[in-house]
Amino acid sequence: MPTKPDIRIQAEDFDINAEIKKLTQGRTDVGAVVTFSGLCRGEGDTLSALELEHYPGMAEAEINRIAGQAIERFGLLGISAIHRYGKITPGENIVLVIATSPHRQASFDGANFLMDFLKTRAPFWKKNHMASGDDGGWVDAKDADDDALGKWEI
Amino acid sequence: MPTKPDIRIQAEDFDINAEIKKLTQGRTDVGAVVTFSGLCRGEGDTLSALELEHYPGMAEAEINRIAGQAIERFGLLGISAIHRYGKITPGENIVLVIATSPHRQASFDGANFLMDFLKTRAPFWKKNHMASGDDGGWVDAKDADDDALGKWEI
Amino acid sequence: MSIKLIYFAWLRERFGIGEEQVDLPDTIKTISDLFDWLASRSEEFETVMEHRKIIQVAIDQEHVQDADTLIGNAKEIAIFPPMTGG
Amino acid sequence: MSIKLIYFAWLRERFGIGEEQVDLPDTIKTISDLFDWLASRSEEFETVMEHRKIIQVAIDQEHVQDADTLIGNAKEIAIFPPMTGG
Repeated sequence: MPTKPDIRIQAEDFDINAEIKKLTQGRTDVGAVVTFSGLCRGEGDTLSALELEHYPGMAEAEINRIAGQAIERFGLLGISAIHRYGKITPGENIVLVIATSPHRQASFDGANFLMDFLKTRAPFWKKNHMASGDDGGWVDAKDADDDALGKWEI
Repeated sequence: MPTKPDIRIQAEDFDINAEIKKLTQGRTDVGAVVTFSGLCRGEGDTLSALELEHYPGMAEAEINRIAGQAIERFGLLGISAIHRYGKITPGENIVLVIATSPHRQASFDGANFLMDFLKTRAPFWKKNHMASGDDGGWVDAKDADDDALGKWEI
Repeated sequence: MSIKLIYFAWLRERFGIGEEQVDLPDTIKTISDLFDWLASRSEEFETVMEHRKIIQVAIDQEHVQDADTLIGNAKEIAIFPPMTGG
Repeated sequence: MSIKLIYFAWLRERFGIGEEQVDLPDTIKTISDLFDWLASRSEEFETVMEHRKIIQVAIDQEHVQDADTLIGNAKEIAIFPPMTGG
């Protein structure tokens, strides 16, 4: 049975234990599980929240497409991604990626690859809400993130 | 306050959510959390269990030493490692590594680095117990694991 | 041709709308033509279109990189700043 | 000199003991000397010491790579096959 990515865009938080269980329970071929979770930072208490906007439909489709590439490229046994939208306060989860494989490097690479993609090629935008009440504006795209994607030669 | 590694060698299983919480709760400087968990594979149902032996004292000290190097080298905000010993059946957890940092690549690299070390330089040995009842012997060290450690130039 | 235009992030805020259904003149063939046409609509659009080098486009939810890409029979074109997910 | 020797994995199984307190002759200065001395104790030890190239050593829980390393006043020497953790 071919592996299918499990991709969700949701306002709610996620449960990492439960998501790992979905990818590992009832099978004994998984030897490695890598999870990445991205959290909202407080930037020294200057930030009160991030607000995440996305393009419904396209966001799921694009992440699904790249997650499929990750399965092929690294020989993953499973991959999940959950990206939240809406207002998220410092310390809260924003995004989760999980990759599973027989051996460890494939899971590390699969999760890293999908995160580099999510940062620069998935239709999400972040707006800063400042603790001072000021308009913090929209987060600028980082050249470093574009460079990170370059390492995969896609 | 300098970051100290949290290293445990235990027979019991671990709870990934709870371990992440220890590294993230009550702080807003963590932007990235990478977890690696290593599971016992069934090798196509030929294996009934792995038995893990370790060198008490030295195992904790060595992992602690290298985890400290990982903090320095990658600028981690936190690092935990839990390695189980005793009999572990297919599908069960063997090892957990968690690294936290402000940005994603440091956590990926920190967890990957510590795992490469654990595979080849931490005093643990694995014995196969076969489903057939045969003595599966001790797991051989893999050249690939030694090569993996080489990529960090330590 | 009637087509749905969708705007995200600061483009949405600057235009004051998230989406609109517009009738494009037949002379608008490419993304570049669309940008010129949008710029001609108001001062606000004109100012935003000065940033067209960094503005991203998706035609029917497919990301396109080249401003010469033909619009064809697209039903929906989204226009947005560089993405900042993850 | 009295010293504790610890064996792990298949060395432990082959020797039939996990650890022992031994009196080392004064002539035993290095890890290499220790291997020779162990090999002289019994056929079992001799056979195992034929694999000395892959056998690993820790002196007082510090991993040492060089068979010429001096034992000094060590209290505990562990001898084991290549490690296979993780």
